[in-house]
Amino acid sequence: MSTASSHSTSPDGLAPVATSVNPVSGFAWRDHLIGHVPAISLVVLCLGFALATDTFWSIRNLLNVIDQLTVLGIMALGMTAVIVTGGIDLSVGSVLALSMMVMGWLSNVMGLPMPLAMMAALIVGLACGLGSGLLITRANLPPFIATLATMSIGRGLANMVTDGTQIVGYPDWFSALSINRHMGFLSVTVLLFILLTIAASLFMTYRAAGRSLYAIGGSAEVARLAGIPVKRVTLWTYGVCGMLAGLAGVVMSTRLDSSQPSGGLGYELDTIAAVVIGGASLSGGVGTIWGTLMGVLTIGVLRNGLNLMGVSPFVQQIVIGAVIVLAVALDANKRKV
Amino acid sequence: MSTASSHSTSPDGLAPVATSVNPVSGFAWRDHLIGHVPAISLVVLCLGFALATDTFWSIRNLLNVIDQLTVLGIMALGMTAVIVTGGIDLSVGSVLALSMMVMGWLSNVMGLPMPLAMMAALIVGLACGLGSGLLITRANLPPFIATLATMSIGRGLANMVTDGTQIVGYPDWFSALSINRHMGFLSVTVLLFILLTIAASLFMTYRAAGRSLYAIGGSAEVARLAGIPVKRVTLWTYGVCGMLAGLAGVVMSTRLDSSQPSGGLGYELDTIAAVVIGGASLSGGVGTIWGTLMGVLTIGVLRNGLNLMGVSPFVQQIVIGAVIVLAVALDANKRKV
Amino acid sequence: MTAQHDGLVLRGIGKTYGTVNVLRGVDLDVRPGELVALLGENGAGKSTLSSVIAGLVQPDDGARMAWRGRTYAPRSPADALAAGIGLIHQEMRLLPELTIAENIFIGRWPMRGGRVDRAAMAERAGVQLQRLGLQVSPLRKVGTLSIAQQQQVEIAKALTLEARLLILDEPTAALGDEETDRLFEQVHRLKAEGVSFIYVSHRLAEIARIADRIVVLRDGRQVASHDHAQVPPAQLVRDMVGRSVDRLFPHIDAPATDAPVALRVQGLAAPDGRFRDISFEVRSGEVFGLAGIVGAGRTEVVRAIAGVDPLATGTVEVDGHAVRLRSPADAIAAQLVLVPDDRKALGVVLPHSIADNIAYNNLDQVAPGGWLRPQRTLSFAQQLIQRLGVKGRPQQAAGALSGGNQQKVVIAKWLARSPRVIIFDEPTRGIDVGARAAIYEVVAEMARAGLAVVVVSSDLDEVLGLSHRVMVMARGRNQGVLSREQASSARVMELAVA
Amino acid sequence: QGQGKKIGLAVANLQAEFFNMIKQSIEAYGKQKGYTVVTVDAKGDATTQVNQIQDLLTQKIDALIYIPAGATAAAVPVKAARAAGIPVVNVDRNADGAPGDTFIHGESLKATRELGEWVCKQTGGKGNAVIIHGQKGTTPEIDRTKGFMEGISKCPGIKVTQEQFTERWAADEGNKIAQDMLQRDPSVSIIFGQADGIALGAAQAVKLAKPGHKVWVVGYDGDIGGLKAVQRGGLDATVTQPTFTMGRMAVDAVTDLLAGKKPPADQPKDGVLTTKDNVAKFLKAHP
Ligand SMILES: Nc1ncnc2c1ncn2[C@@H]1O[C@H](COP(=O)(O)OP(=O)(O)OP(=O)(O)O)[C@@H](O)[C@H]1O
Ligand SMILES: Nc1ncnc2c1ncn2[C@@H]1O[C@H](COP(=O)(O)OP(=O)(O)OP(=O)(O)O)[C@@H](O)[C@H]1O
Ligand SMILES: [Mg+2]
Ligand SMILES: [Mg+2]
Repeated sequence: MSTASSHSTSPDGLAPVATSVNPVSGFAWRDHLIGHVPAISLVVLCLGFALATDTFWSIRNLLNVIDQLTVLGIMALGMTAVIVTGGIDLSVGSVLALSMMVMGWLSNVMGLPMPLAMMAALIVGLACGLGSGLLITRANLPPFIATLATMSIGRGLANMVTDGTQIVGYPDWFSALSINRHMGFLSVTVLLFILLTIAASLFMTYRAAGRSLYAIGGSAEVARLAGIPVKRVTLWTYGVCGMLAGLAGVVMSTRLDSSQPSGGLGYELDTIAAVVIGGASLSGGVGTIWGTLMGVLTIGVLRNGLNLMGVSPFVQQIVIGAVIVLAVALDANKRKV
Repeated sequence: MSTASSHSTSPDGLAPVATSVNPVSGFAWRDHLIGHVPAISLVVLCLGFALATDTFWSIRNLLNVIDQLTVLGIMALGMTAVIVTGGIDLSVGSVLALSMMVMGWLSNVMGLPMPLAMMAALIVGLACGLGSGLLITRANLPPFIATLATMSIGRGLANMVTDGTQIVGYPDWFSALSINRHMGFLSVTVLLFILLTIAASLFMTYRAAGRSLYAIGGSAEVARLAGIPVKRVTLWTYGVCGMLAGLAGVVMSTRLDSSQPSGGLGYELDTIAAVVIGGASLSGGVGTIWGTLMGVLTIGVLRNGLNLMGVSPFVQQIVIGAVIVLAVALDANKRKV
Repeated sequence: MTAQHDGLVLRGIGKTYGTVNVLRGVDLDVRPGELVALLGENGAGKSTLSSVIAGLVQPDDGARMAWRGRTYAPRSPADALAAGIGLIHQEMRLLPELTIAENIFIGRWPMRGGRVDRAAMAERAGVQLQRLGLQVSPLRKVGTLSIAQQQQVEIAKALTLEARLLILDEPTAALGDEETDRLFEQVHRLKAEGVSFIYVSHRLAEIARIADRIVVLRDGRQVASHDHAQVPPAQLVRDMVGRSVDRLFPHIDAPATDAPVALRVQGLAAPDGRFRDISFEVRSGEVFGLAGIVGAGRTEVVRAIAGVDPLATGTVEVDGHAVRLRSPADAIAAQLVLVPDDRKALGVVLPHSIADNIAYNNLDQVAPGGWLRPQRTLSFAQQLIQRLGVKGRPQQAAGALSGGNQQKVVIAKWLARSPRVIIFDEPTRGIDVGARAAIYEVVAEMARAGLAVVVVSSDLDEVLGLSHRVMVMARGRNQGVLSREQASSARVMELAVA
Repeated sequence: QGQGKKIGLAVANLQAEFFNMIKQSIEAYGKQKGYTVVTVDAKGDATTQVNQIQDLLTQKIDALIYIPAGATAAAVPVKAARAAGIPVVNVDRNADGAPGDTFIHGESLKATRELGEWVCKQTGGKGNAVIIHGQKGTTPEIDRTKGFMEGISKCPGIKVTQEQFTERWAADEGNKIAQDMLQRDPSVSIIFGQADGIALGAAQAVKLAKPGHKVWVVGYDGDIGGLKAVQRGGLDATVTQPTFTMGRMAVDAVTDLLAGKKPPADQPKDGVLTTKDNVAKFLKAHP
């Protein structure tokens, strides 16, 4: 998908061989493989499902998978940036819900034109993110707590917009954004997700601001010493993460053709899991968009494959837990294997 | 309650004035107050509710509050230890559910005597905790991910025990454990919670093993070089945290007089919030049982008081988020105030 | 303020933390192209002054600064950098997960067409590393480098800042002579271009070679200023510590020829091949030195001996008993301890108190029967820090100490274990002359008490001055063991670069 | 008649439209009748609910309307209220050991049977059906499955080919599961989502899959979103639960109990099969 950054855990996107810890390995191919654990886990998973079911391996289903993960994927892009700075954002699920409720309320209750309401959803998301960011950079709250509070407040507000009821009745073109597959495969939402992924990858790899996220995550103090405006960059990272959650809310609304105040409940953990499966470290300074894409695909493929196999949700919970362990353990221990 | 440790953020439980980074302040009383931010927040909250309602400030209601927070409180003890080592345990809610389901299944389906089934619940909790601990110490998974996996797997198993249905029909003495208030105020479960809190406080403050938790949280590598068996201590910390979650499951069963596979959903965030409100730091090395007790009481009083005031559920979410922000921000910025 | 020159002018710089005056009315002038050496005991305020100049720390009211003829009041490091003032911090500040190149250009990435120009970045970093004699790829992750190599990266970073004033806070603390020479070449080159320097070091020999002027701080006050570098070291020492230190290296009697072997190391090899065939013996009462140039593998060897890193092959015996090394705890149980080189990462928990830090190593002593006695912990710590002359109280957070005082705390916590074998890795990194003498005295005391002492140091004088015998290492191999009589600097260097 | 008396309302989970509508009805009608209604939301957690009911009792409420949280109803809250001498009106679920003074609930067995029969008739008695269940093991999930199966059992030509459970009765779950079911077997022609949210999500998946034949999508609950969808043809049918009536019945039961009258122990309210034909009136005034 993105040719810009092509290596998982190496934050600089350069050849993993060059950054090898072990100077005398001799097995270049092994080192090369090792740099791609998340991608390899994903391939193994796909192979498994392709063998276990006869419906998994078809263009149509793979399109379904991509379609299903647009919401998670869009949120994971922002979450990657946040996690690379050494933070975490627990509020994305609530912000998603609040944004889509505000959008629905503005368009269906206040009568605002839909495109303006969609903009408003993004602005709400941005505001929530900036709120968390201010708590973190100005009030010195740990990100976990600041975003936990935003999560609670955001959910409360999302419910208050319509006193807890859903909003239905969007124009047809709105729901068509995620349903009409142009050129046989590209819905607008999927296209949006692909473009955002490429942009995010380029940003994180090649823009100075993107690189400074890695510096901040590696050590905020070092970054400050190097003249990077740590607080400002951090603030906007949460802002963008919130805005992407707002966008994910809009996408979810088009997919469901409705706005639900309970939407996105528990998505924060899925999103974080996807980013970490992709090789990012919660202590900051490590992680790539490419890796996150692998992580998002892993979770998407897993859910899709298990559904195709008709596995009960209880067993699905167990399998998903196990796959998270395996994928991350392989990545964490790759140098020792 | 506990006279053993009486200061919040100071990791050594000694006088906070003495461990102040700022060596000579001159305002001894101010420094003294500063060491007790969590306790002060709690007192302010109580005063507020006592003025706002005429039902809050009664023995009966305060007993209710304590009664209501036994489950959260017991889990928070283990979580404090985990957080002090620099870890996190997202699985406590699921482990609680799995333990109580196994207990119910063993006693009501397999016909095991209740006391044995209760023991089994503790063992299940211990096993889950050790499982997470092994993933962290042997497979080198970050605690967030290891316990996220345990959380998912535990919930799946809890549901599978009875295919998602609850278990009812415990002996009368069992539910009496939390309902009968001996000497007019002490139910067995509340007594248990008080004793455990005192024991945990003594352990964390005065036992060599307890102190080593602080060393590990401060820097695992420094601790290892100091000859502390870091992996073993970490493993057992998660084990104990899991066992306490199992015990919390038993307590929840006595309170509900039933076992619910969906029990404890989302409790992990409440528990972590309580510990952090109590002054612990998620980066490890800081936190006390006394502080955690204050945090647990804060959350308990808040929920209780808002219910007594008849605040609408959606607004409650907002208020709770705001109070978390305030309490932690005061603590984080106390030196600057 | 009337500036007679175009450089840096400081007047009345004060800094208080709470009620502690760390700096009191310091005046300092640094002219263009001039190198001013800043000397002083541990905790004298050198790093704090550097931080004030670099915008990291805000001075108290009343401080006035001017730079290049204009009033200068940096609010953040970014301001200082923008004004052309760069600092390399005493405690190394690099990002282990990023490459050397990226660490060097952090915050000032070379751009081309809106993208970070990685090729240019690697190339420029490579050139700078070459100049400093560091033969590693600029694409390597910094986390895989040794302390000394990291320090060189830090220097490379400073040299590419294109600053007009560079503050180097103990740049050579982890470096050997070779690397120091390379650094000085670069300093001379930049000075010729008019760059000014403030240079902080505890190595007086270096100062004599490179300084144009010397300023000495004591307790945050400027106590002496010399307009040239040719000041007798004894004079400088007197300025710094307020008394004379007559003898740096104490006399330590050679162990009796029949003294028992306390530490025997045979055929050690590392799993990754960084060292192999390491064998030596240290007698009870003997001080055994390990010399070599940076990257020779000395740190790895002693880490392995102390059970910190795994071994591929080889045995370690203490008092004739083989030690099974699975963790540092095993070595400690065999009364073999290592005082590590990286105090920040391995030595102390910075936010915790000194007393706590000392207790972590000595839980069996401060917590008899597993029950901690707070009073005992405090008095235990008090005794130790008095013995080593740490400037601080037991309840103080280790992070609030100056670098040198932290190092003393690290040594103190290991001293208390009353070991049979003690290994010091760079024991005086960043330690002032007075304290250095005190630490050497501690080493001597331990040897006299019959301990086997191993000293690893990049300071050749230190190894030669203390040791009865010196083993020289190069590229992970033993190049030969020299007795005190054989061990001249020339001979050691000859083996070290062989 | 309320004369400022206080009703405590313990709701299972306000994130579910069904409970939320009952809550709104009780609050509105209660106010109209002169009661103060204090609402608490357990967010689906039984322990939280026990705590909240304790707090309601501390507040000296005069009556409790109890919508149990958790997989099935817990007995403890009823016992606690009894001990405090307060009448209890159970809504939606009743605990085995400790029933409320009266029990008002939607009758899902009969209504889902009708729904099944309707599907049977409309489809000509043929087709591959799939069921997207609610949260596994919960009372409504079990009843709705049973009723629907009974309904379609009269048409042997209809086979249930796939079943899957959601965790939260949520629309996004229904959407993904339906998408995967259609992928597995494009010949699916009947989808029963056990809540309107689930069914709506599934209907979107059908739009996306464009299977080329008519797919009948039916739901349950009759919440506003579901009814609107039935009107516009997004859903083919649903069962409207008389949530507003149930809310009013609960308040009336409270009035009776406070007046010393004893309402019937069991007050089932049948859900009404809702199709395009009769949806308009439900949308105008929700039952
Ligand atoms: N944040 C702080 N709070 C309180 N005291 C501090 C703080 N930072 C430094 N100090 C104190 O300031 C004094 C000067 O410290 P500084 O680091 O400047 O010394 P130094 O001259 O660089 O010593 P060294 O040679 O050991 O590096 C020390 O006594 C130290 O304890
Ligand atoms: N496996 C490891 N884990 C962590 N740190 C390591 C590891 N291996 C080596 N190091 C670090 O790398 C450094 C080894 O340095 P180097 O290879 O330069 O050997 P040296 O001869 O001891 O160097 P110096 O002369 O600086 O002491 C040490 O600082 C050590 O802490
Ligand atoms: Mg210093
Ligand atoms: Mg070394």
